[in-house]
Amino acid sequence: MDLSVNLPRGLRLKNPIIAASGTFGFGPEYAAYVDLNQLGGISVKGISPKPWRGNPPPRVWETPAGLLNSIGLQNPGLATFIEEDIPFLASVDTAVIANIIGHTVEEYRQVAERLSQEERIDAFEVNISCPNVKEGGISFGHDPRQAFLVTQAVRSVTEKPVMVKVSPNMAEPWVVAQAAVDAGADMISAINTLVGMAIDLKRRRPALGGVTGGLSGPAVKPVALRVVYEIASRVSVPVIGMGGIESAEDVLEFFLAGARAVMVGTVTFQYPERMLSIIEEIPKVWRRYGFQDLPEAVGAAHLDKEGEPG
Amino acid sequence: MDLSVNLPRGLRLKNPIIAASGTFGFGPEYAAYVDLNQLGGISVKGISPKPWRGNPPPRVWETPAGLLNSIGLQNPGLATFIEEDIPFLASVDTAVIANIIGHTVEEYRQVAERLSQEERIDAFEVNISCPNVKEGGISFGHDPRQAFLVTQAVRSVTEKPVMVKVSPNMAEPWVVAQAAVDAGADMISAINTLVGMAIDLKRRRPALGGVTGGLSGPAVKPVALRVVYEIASRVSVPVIGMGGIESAEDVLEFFLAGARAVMVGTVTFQYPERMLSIIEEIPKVWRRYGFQDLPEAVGAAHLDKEGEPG
Amino acid sequence: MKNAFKASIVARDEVAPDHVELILSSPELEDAQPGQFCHVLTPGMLRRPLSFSRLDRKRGRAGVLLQVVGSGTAWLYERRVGEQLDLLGPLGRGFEPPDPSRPWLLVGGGVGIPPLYAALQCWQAAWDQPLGVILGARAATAVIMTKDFQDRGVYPLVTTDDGSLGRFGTVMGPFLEWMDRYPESQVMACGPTGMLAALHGAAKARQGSMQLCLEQRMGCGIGACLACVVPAQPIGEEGPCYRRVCTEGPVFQAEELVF
Amino acid sequence: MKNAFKASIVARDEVAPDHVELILSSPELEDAQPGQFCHVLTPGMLRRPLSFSRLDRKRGRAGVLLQVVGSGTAWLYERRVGEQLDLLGPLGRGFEPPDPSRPWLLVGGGVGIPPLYAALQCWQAAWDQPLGVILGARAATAVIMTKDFQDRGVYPLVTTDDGSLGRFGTVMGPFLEWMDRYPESQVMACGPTGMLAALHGAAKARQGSMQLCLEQRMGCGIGACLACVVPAQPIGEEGPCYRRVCTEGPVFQAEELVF
Ligand SMILES: Cc1cc2nc3c(=O)[nH]c(=O)nc-3n(C[C@H](O)[C@H](O)[C@H](O)COP(=O)(O)OP(=O)(O)OC[C@H]3O[C@@H](n4cnc5c(N)ncnc54)[C@H](O)[C@@H]3O)c2cc1C
Ligand SMILES: Cc1cc2nc3c(=O)[nH]c(=O)nc-3n(C[C@H](O)[C@H](O)[C@H](O)COP(=O)(O)OP(=O)(O)OC[C@H]3O[C@@H](n4cnc5c(N)ncnc54)[C@H](O)[C@@H]3O)c2cc1C
Ligand SMILES: Cc1cc2nc3c(=O)[nH]c(=O)nc-3n(C[C@H](O)[C@H](O)[C@H](O)COP(=O)(O)O)c2cc1C
Ligand SMILES: Cc1cc2nc3c(=O)[nH]c(=O)nc-3n(C[C@H](O)[C@H](O)[C@H](O)COP(=O)(O)O)c2cc1C
Ligand code: FES
Ligand code: FES
Repeated sequence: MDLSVNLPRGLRLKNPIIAASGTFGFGPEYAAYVDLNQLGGISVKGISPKPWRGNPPPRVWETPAGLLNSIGLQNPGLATFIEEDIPFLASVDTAVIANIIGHTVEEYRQVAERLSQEERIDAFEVNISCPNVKEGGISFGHDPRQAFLVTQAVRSVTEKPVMVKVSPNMAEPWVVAQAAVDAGADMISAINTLVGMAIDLKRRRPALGGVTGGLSGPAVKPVALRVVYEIASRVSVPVIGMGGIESAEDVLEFFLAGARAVMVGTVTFQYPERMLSIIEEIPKVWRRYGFQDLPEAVGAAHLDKEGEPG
Repeated sequence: MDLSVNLPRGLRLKNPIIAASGTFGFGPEYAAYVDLNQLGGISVKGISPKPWRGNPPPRVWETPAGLLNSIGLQNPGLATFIEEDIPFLASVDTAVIANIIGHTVEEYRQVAERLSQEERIDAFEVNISCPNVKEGGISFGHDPRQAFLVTQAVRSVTEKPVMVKVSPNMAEPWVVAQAAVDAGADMISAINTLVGMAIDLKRRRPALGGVTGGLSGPAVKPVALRVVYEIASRVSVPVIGMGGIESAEDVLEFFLAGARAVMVGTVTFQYPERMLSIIEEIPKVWRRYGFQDLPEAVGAAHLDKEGEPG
Repeated sequence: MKNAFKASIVARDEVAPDHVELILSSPELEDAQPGQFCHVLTPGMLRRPLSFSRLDRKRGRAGVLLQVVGSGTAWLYERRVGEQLDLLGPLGRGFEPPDPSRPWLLVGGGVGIPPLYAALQCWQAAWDQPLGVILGARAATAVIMTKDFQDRGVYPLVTTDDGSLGRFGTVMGPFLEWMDRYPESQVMACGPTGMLAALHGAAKARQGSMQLCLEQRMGCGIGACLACVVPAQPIGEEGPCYRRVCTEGPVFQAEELVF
Repeated sequence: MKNAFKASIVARDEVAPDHVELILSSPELEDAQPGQFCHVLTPGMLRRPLSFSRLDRKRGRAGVLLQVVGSGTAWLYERRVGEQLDLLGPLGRGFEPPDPSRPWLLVGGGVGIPPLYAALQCWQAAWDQPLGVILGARAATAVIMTKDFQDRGVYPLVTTDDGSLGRFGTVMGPFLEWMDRYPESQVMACGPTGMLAALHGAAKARQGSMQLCLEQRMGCGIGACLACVVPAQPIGEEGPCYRRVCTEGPVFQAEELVF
């Protein structure tokens, strides 16, 4: 089965499995555990113009079938990324997606403009949906007008494919997705984490240093599928789905909901090699449910499609 | 330890454990499994003026540590409730909370007005947050203005305590909570279910007859705790917390986040008797974490409170 | 309380590939009726409903015969003699006893067969009217309980979708033949929705009574959550009304249902 | 790949109430260093980091000694000889070898003791400078590995918070006494944050070097997620910078850290 995925502006993935931003560092960290050349792509940790310090620890907490994190987008900044990480990434044969963040529209533009000159960057993922920081995160992501402006700023400085990453923490995420598309986004990725919190009973305090955090992992899969389903049925551009994917069956669920590729995050912490076994399983699982190729499954569960084949 | 809870307008619970609406029928169903007299209260299935038919099946679907449901507020209507269920409830010594729903503000008012005459009804829970129906649910719950009007209508016809149940499916649930309080709500209950969906791979269709459904169970606990924490730190009235509670430790987490009582739903399907064992465990668990009585724990994890006692 | 209890597994039999029958023992099972079910705790978020496959009420024993289709049934398949299961039950409305003055036909498909066997076991004694059993399955490997029927002197007519055992095709052929011969038959049927819908359609045009034992995804299993509904009579303005499989069923009279 | 592997449990010892030491065997453990850790798969959403308690590098063996504090350690406690654990490792920056020309002090609290024992085991041979070991615990029942130290001819000074064994109070008393006597000591310490903060504070005013082995909640365990950070030098405008325990630690020089 041909696992490659063709996306807008010539973005071609070997297969539909992309390492999700923030869970896979800048690439080298997992290289001892996963043959990076076998991945469909890597979305690197969010990059801002200057280094960000991030939130106070503790930064992770287990919840039932889920993970809360409050990393707060710590990153070494654009210059260090170019100097230290792009050379490494240049040695890897997979699509590299630069996840970009900023405090202001101008900061997003800066990062995109500079990285647009880097051959090694294949696409941008504009993160306007991180619940762990006020600026550069949810404030852009919950306001269609802001989402439009950020996307427009990035679009204006690059010819590379641009995806905008949407937050599930609002009533109608598709409105923000549509605003991004209106401003020139080539794709939508969804979802970022759900806002949540835990209490450390022993300390009588919020468990995370950042008080609230972002919930990811299998627990959020139903929320993610619904957001992907709704966006896919409303916007005209490809959707990259994520949220709690653990298996090739989960990938198929996202495809049936309308995704054309997926990202895999939290499960990598438990099983670093899981993305590779998912890639291996896809043909078998697709055939088990009667699909002959990847595109056939895209959106197949939408109610305007023909169903109940068996 | 004194487990009783005193809430506004003389509402007194034997203990802080209330059966959550929609998971406990109208009372008699679980009477063979649980001594209802031992519960803090029962919030009955949502009641509308006329019978509601509900959504097409399948209506439930398992997800990781969660449950999706799309019951669609099926209920036999006000008259049948009064005729068939209130007589049974009259034989039970626990607080009875009437969960009310309607297509219009006027319908909410009707149910509240009529049930206000029933001695057996101790309080109202105004459900403006069910994700499974358009009217009578989320359309009121996502708009502070509508939430205000519904609450005001109910308030105008009853002297009984009124709580308003808030949806987590928006960026700022506390705005709706505040609108309800402004309109006279005595308490806020939170959360209702998160909107989610699953795909039935075999049928290539949304798993639920209602396409999307409401996610409950342990998976949503982090989201619920955060909503309770935020509302408790912003509104002046008591908060009744719920979402994924399975144990007395979970109850304590909700208390530390600011709840004064809790509701328990999904876990009852697995363990009908669980609410009783939670009630039994509370004193032990409270003491284990250094709390001498129920009120001491309320809001103790808020950052303006003194922490790290140990 | 009375209806929530632990039952010991006293026997375990792998009756076909991926099918196992467990015999459970506990005093609460003395009340079980054919067509009723129990709601079994498994590691998932919901219990699993399983019909009784055979009853030994005097000794407080009942069987459940299950096919592995997902996580819960896979877990149950691994249970061994001596372990306990956590049950709610007996639950639901079972079959109405058959009228001894009229012919009786049992039609079962796949794991719908077990409750029919329980019915036979319960009401066969001194039956002197015509009695037929038609069992359908996907393939020979999924045909279950034929020997149990035979041991009671009843020889089921078997059909398989792929013709690998018995007659090729569905149960509908033999069903219509039987009904032509014994039009006043009382029918009890349990199996996949497609089969029940076909029987229901065929029954409309005929005399005789038909009881259908249904499946639906369940939450509570005891009538509280309204998850397990199926479309039923009366049909109102908005369409059929919804009735609960767990308490108003799982056995319904065909004329109560809408397919 | 090389750093993700399964290791067999070849020995299991309940060393104190709720404490167990498991000896693991796998060729990948030949590289393990004192102060390094492995990230162990358990049924939860995250792996559990555990320091090596002893090393037998030639045979590819290493111990982990854990206290049951929650779901993951409870699960690990139940593992038996012959079972396998799924590990990432050896991970992190271990202790710098001690300078053989200066006194050496090991200070351990609770389950911070195991990596110090591994350090002793590794570098004790032919040590001729003063060598001290101070072990603290809540109570007598949580004092671990004293016999292991004694078997190597090193007699730990034990303190307990409740005075139920050894000296009453924390490790700080004996620590300050030792440092007064051997001011140039190189210190290696591991234990609860409160203890490390106190040592760190006391160390500032003194000569000598101090290595601290830290704990922090981890995600990946390999440097990718930035979960496991602790406040460190340099202190900028916004406060200390954050460094990763899993890769830049768990062992830090005291002067790198900010408490
Ligand atoms: C009244 C009744 C009696 C039944 N009797 C039998 C029997 O005797 N033998 C037998 O093998 N099966 C029987 N079933 C079907 C059986 O309940 C399901 O096969 C089983 O629940 C599947 O669980 P799982 O975890 O293996 O599958 P999964 O697909 O992993 O289950 C996921 C969820 O879907 C539910 N589910 C999946 N399939 C069904 C189904 N067909 N009906 C209802 N819920 C389902 C599960 O209970 C669970 O909540 C009966 C169902 C009902 C409603
Ligand atoms: C580098 C390092 C080395 C360690 N070495 C040892 C050792 O040798 N022996 C030992 O008994 N313990 C050690 N710990 C602590 C040990 O990791 C925790 O006790 C363990 O993770 C608790 O898991 P749990 O599931 O039982 O607890 P839970 O509280 O149920 O765990 C929930 C989550 O919190 C994390 N967590 C809880 N406590 C800690 C902690 N103190 N440090 C880091 N994460 C924590 C868990 O890993 C898990 O992700 C070490 C920790 C680190 C960071
Ligand atoms: C520890 C952690 C850090 C994350 N950091 C980022 C980030 O920097 N940028 C971003 O767009 N998403 C970030 N995310 C969100 C993930 O990319 C992904 O959207 C989310 O985790 C859901 O997928 P999952 O359930 O497979 O993890 C982070 C998630 C985790 C768990
Ligand atoms: C099957 C089901 C039906 C529900 N019906 C209602 C309802 O009628 N009215 C309502 O306010 N909430 C309803 N809820 C939401 C619960 O009352 C509760 O808010 C939610 O399930 C979270 O709590 P839990 O995780 O303990 O179940 C329903 C939940 C479930 C699972
Ligand atoms: S399963 Fe709850 S009403 Fe039938
Ligand atoms: S645990 Fe992920 S960076 Fe340290």
